[in-house]
Amino acid sequence: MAELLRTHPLQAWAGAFERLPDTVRLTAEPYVAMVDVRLSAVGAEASAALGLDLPTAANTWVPTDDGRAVWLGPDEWLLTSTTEAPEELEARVRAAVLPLGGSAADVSAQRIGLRLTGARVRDVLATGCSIDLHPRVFGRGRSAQTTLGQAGVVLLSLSDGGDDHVVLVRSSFAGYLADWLLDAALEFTPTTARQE
Amino acid sequence: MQLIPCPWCGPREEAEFSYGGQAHVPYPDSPAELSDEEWAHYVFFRANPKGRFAERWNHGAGCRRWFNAIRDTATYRFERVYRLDDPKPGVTELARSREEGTAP
Amino acid sequence: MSPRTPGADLPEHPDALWRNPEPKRSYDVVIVGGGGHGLATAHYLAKNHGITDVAVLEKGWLAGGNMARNTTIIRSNYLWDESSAIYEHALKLWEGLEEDLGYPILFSQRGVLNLAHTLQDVRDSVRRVEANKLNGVDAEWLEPDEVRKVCPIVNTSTEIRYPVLGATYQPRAGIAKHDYVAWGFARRADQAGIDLVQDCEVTGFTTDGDRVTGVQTTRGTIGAGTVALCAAGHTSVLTDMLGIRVPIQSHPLQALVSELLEPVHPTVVMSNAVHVYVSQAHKGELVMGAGVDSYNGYGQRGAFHVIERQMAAAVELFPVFARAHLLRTWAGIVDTSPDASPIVGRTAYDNLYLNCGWGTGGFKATPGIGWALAHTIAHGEPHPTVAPFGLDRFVTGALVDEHGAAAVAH
Amino acid sequence: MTSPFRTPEGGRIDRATTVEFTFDGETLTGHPGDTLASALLASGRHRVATSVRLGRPRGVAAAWAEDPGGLVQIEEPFPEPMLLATTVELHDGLAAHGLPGQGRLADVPDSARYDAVHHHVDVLVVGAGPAGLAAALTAARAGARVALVDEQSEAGGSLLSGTERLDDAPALQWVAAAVAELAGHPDVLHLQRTTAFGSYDDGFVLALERRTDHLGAAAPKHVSRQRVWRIRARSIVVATGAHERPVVFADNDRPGTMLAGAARTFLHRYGVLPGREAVVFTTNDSAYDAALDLSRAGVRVQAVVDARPEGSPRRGECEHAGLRVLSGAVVTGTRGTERVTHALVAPFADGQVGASTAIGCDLLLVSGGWNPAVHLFSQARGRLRYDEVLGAFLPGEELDGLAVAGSAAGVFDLAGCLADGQRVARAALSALAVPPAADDRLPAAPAPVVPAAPVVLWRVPDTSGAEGTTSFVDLQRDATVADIVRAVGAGLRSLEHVKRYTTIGTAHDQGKTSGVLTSGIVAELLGVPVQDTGTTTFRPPYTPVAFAALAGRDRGRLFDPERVTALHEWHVAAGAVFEDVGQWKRPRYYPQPGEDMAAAVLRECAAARTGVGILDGSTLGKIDVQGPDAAVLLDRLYTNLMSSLKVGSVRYGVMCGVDGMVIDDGTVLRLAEDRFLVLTTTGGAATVLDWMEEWVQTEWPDLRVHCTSVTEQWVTFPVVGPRSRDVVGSLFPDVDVSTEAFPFMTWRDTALEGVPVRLARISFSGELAYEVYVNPWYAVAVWERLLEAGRPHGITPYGTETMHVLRAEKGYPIIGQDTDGTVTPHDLGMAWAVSKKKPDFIGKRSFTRPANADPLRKQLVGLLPVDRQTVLPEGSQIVEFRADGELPPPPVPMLGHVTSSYRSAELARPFALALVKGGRERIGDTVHVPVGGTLVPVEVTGAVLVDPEGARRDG
Repeated sequence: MAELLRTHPLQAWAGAFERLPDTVRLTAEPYVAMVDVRLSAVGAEASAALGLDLPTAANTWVPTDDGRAVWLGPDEWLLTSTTEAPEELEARVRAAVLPLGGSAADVSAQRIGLRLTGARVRDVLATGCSIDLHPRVFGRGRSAQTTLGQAGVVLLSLSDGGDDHVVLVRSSFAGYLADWLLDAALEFTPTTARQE
Repeated sequence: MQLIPCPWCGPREEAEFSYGGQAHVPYPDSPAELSDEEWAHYVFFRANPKGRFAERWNHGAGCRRWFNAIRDTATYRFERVYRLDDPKPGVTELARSREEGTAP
Repeated sequence: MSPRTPGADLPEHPDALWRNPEPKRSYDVVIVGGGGHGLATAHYLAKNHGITDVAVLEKGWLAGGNMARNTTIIRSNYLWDESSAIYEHALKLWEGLEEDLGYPILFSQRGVLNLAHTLQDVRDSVRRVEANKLNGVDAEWLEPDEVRKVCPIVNTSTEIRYPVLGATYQPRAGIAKHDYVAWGFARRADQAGIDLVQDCEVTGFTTDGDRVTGVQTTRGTIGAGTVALCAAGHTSVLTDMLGIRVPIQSHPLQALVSELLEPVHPTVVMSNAVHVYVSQAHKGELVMGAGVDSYNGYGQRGAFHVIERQMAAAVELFPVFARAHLLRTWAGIVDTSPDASPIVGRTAYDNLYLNCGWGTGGFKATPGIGWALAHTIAHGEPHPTVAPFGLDRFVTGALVDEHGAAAVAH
Repeated sequence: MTSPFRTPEGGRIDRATTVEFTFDGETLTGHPGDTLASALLASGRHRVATSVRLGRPRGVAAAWAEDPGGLVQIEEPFPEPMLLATTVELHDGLAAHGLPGQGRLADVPDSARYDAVHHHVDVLVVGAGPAGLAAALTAARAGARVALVDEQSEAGGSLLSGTERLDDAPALQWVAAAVAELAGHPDVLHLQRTTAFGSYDDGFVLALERRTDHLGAAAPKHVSRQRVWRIRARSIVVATGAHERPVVFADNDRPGTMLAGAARTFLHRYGVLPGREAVVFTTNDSAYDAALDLSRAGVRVQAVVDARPEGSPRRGECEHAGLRVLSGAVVTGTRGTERVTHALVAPFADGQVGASTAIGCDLLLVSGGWNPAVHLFSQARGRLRYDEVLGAFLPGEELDGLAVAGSAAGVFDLAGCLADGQRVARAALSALAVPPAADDRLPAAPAPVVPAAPVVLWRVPDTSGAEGTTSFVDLQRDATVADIVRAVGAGLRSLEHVKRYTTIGTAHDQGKTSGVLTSGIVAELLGVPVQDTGTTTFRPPYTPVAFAALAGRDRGRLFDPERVTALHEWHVAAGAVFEDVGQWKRPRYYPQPGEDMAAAVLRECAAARTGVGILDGSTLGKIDVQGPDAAVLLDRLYTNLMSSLKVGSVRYGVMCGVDGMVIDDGTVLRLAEDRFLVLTTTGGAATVLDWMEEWVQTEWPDLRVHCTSVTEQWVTFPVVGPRSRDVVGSLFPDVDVSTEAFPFMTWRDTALEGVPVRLARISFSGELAYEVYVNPWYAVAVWERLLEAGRPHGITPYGTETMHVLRAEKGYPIIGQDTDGTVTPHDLGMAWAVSKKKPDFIGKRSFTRPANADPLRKQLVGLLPVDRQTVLPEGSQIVEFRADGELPPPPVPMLGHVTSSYRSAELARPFALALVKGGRERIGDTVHVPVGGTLVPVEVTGAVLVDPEGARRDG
């Protein structure tokens, strides 16, 4: 039989995203493998086992060879990989952290990623995000688990200009958040693209 | 809307947190040996002071960590937050941290 | 000149309300707390039992606590027998209270709708209505079109996030004017010779074995034959002075009011799922309550995001409210109990009576608890309506769990 | 329509453009820059409204939010109740009318947008008057992040109302330069038309920006009409100015009676003469500016009436300008009906009023001094101090992170306000460790004329014979001095009581002009210091805020998030009718053409019982529990034993609270020695994860276990019914689906096209069933493959309603439907799921409380209506059987209630589950259920009505 096709929770929103101006660009991030890593102590051992240094500073993320490592809590991280299959990533990471008393769970589909780029992105986020997004405070490498609108999100800053962010949101909330972002972006959307 | 200083994530808005009531009320070692009254006190009875109160908070919308706080229930002011494995700060210590301005 | 706006003003208060006496050395009965419950208890002590050597001690100004801060909803459509009994007894008293007090308390039996938005809401609502009927409490289940008949401005569109699937309706429920109620009780008590002592904060108690012998106050020590605590919100502060443990937590509860509006909302509407409860008071203002703030607090203020959520719910259910204006917000301190039911009765001290834990339900119970507590004090035996609400239920496990039963708060 | 009272030149209005509006049906004109009030005054119209209780004419008495007189209803562009004409910016097509006390809500929904924005700054400055601008400039120049908010349409504050000069040029030139300079700083947010209406903990200030109201019909639809700014400031400078205070005298409410400062505002800002002939009544020097300015503008100032015996040093100025100054005199009353025609003036000494003489005028200006606008300071719980000299309440203490500057702090001269603004800003900066800029110059203001001390006069003794019944304290409530006298006479001592007795301060303006007057008059009547009387509490909002503005964007479909599964689009396409379960949208049933719910559910049930059905069960909560102590944790949280569960197996479990009441249930899959997949109810997902985290973190940190939510990591499709084996077997040929190889309550991993799939023999229906778990990326594909594989067997998608029927027929409870927080596992007949082996688990101790041993506890049983017809309404109550079939009068003892009730295709009759007192003892009994008017006899049975021996689960 043919391979199984994947369907993205926001595929029905693609058209609406298309109509957005360059000042507020929304794009669904491609499918990536994600694993939730729990580890009480991160040291050389962990780095060696994982082949990367987990960020230990709160509210930060670091790029890895093929993804990102995001601080979620004092003993919790989100590891993403664009090259491994979800089950591969989980198996590899789990094998690496188990001996260190850690654990790892595949959460690839638990959240979806939305990329937000453009000069107005900060204004859009500020309509529903209570943390300070000023580039001096929330520049590249910063992250936050917080609330956007009424959805829990993990927010990553990808630039020092405050114009490039990734929002990770629970898949079941993706439609709500997409609607919410489109509504917030309305003010910056040219009349022709608006559906009022 | 208050700012609550999460020991891990730093100050965040009140709405990101959930309240856990009185802190330092351990689960009884052997409930079976408690009288109905003693058990009832564990299950239902909590201190409710007007003033300084050691209580539990959870940064539910953030790092999901539980932590303790000393908060004044009359002014709502957080005098101190501390991790679960930290001992309950004494009065003198709180006074000091206020002078030093290290209180949140 | 154009005629005055109907309903835009209130009946005048009498020219004489109460004396401002100096406290005596001692009283047969000392009631701590000059709110609705304390004043009602004083009134019924005098009226029903001829006990008038009574002082009501108030740390601030009479009825300045939750009595001045609540949304004045009166109803008795509670789920459990024990609850509906205590609130129905109160409701019957409300129905005759204006005459009893000789005071225009503006008790308006405009009915209360409790909306259901989910299938489980519907089950819980029907369960409550059926229980009410069997307990002799007027109650009916209304379908959405009937809801619209009772209150045309409720958004019964099936397109909203949580459509209205129906509602319970208690026609005899309604609202009253809180200051008028409190002052009516206060005036009667004062006329009966009971001393209402304001700016008199209790700072401690004098005890002798298992008896309380007096209360220490900012206006001196006052001897007492019997002491009743009616200090909603601050109960724990008092019981801590006596070393009595009560399962009470004090939380801020916020409310708000709009400007005066032409009549638009004929009844009282409450919704749990879309948290809102609202009525249009006598002058025309919309009066609404918000949710209880999650943390313990004695500050008589809550967080504004709770109000914002409340406004979202209000506009969702009542689209015409969009441009009504928030004029004033405030907060009271509700003392909540583990089973969302009151705690009334004796304590470790023989002559000390507890009356607390009413949470958000205190106002509607005012005459009922005043009557019952006066009876309990006079006879040294709990009045039947309060008997199930003793402290011991937390030990035996025989709770009267109103939130467990998903009954509507407020 | 002309504007006879418009000055030939001057003002901040755009005289080149004329806008048309209607008031009380009359068409009038004005200019951009006008408020409704200034345009009405320009047309000679003072009367705006009718008072609420007495129906007296009321007019514009002030120039902004403190006006107690000019309440209007907006009709166009959209009905809005009760606004002040003084705060409504004029625009083309505005239609309004005066109010008789109650506003009117639109009967159509408001289509305008509203939103909120979070903003973070080092320094928030409230008020763009001299002090505020000075503070903002000082902070901005130092490089701080600054927000400056001001409620007027343009910056300048009091400077907009006068003729002050700075650096020898009109002060407004400096204002323009300051605004331009601020605009040049990237980290400065400057908002006009923005009212800071509340100050809260930790530097949190809420401000309402009116973004499009002034544009009228031209307002763009996609821009929010109003915006709530949620400003978090490390430091706040309150420079909100002061409100002029009237003096109370008889008939002080006649239109044409106005605060002196307001007249100056109308003249200088709007180019409007509030009258032709004026009398000015004052207790202080500030009103002399109004008298002189109006006189210069051509108003005949008949007299300046100064309550102070020694008058003012500025008397000379007035006399030089030809104005008569009467020192030691007061206004005792007015004449006129729609508009003041005379001021009654009398000598005044030692509190005694002499004989009055009438002075003709159409404008009576009053100044009783100034009340600093301390609202935000007081809301931040700052203590107030009564100042005997000013007769006003001032900030009485320093607050952390909030400072008051300028006239809000009692500084009333221009130079002083500038300096004070800068001082306060510098203090704020140093607290934030931000050094001030090197060049921090402020303009030079002329040295102030030192004013003579004001006299504090709350009210003029009523010599009119009306005994204070026409001496209005709160115009909006028609509350008078007489009312206060009655209140105090009734025994009231507390200002809060007086407020409630008289309703003073409860109206639209929340006592902006009446509050302090009342404090003063009550203190006078009680013979106590004003400080002791104090003020009533200042509460947010400072000015009224529309409900919709606070609702913001949480409306309509954004009111509350809608959670959906990966199959949602498929369900919609299949015509599913949805049910709200928490925030989830779940298909309730899939009606086919012509089917109602009953028919659809009978069809879906029959399929699952006789063929094969399929459900989207993806909303079930899923928690990955990992670690060496995972089993220990589950043993402590579940009533039954989980540690004995074998890898590859599944066990049903019940969870209780410490009070021993059931809080959740579900199945647990043991994935490995150190790993479990815990399934919770849909509603319980978050609660159970939080529950686990709470215990692990706060009580058992020693446990080596981690809990992670994987609810959206797996979709779950139960394939249910005798034919399910064929369907699953054909789609997953590599799995031996025989009962022997794949027994009930076990799970197996497999794959489809290389995609991992987990199968579990779990049945919530009693039928042979396989739950299919897969990554949601492939949800649609796998679902469609299952439908394809099931087509030969007539596979039928079913919804929650059918799921409920199937489980109810088997007596499986739904937590939250068949339980209500007062039900134990034993009550549910699940003693078998309560471990006897474990020394303890959460809730165990509560099981031995006296109430738990009560034989009359409610227990879960089945009910069968004897008539085999009636579907008992869920929630129905149950009573003892009545031989006469009649319900006795209340109170009627209740035995319990119906928790679930359905039509059963399998039983060919309706049935129900119920919680009944001593229910298990009553099995076989007949009881009554009141339905509508009648008593329906029902037989009490065991909870399991279909396949009690469980023969079907293996097919």
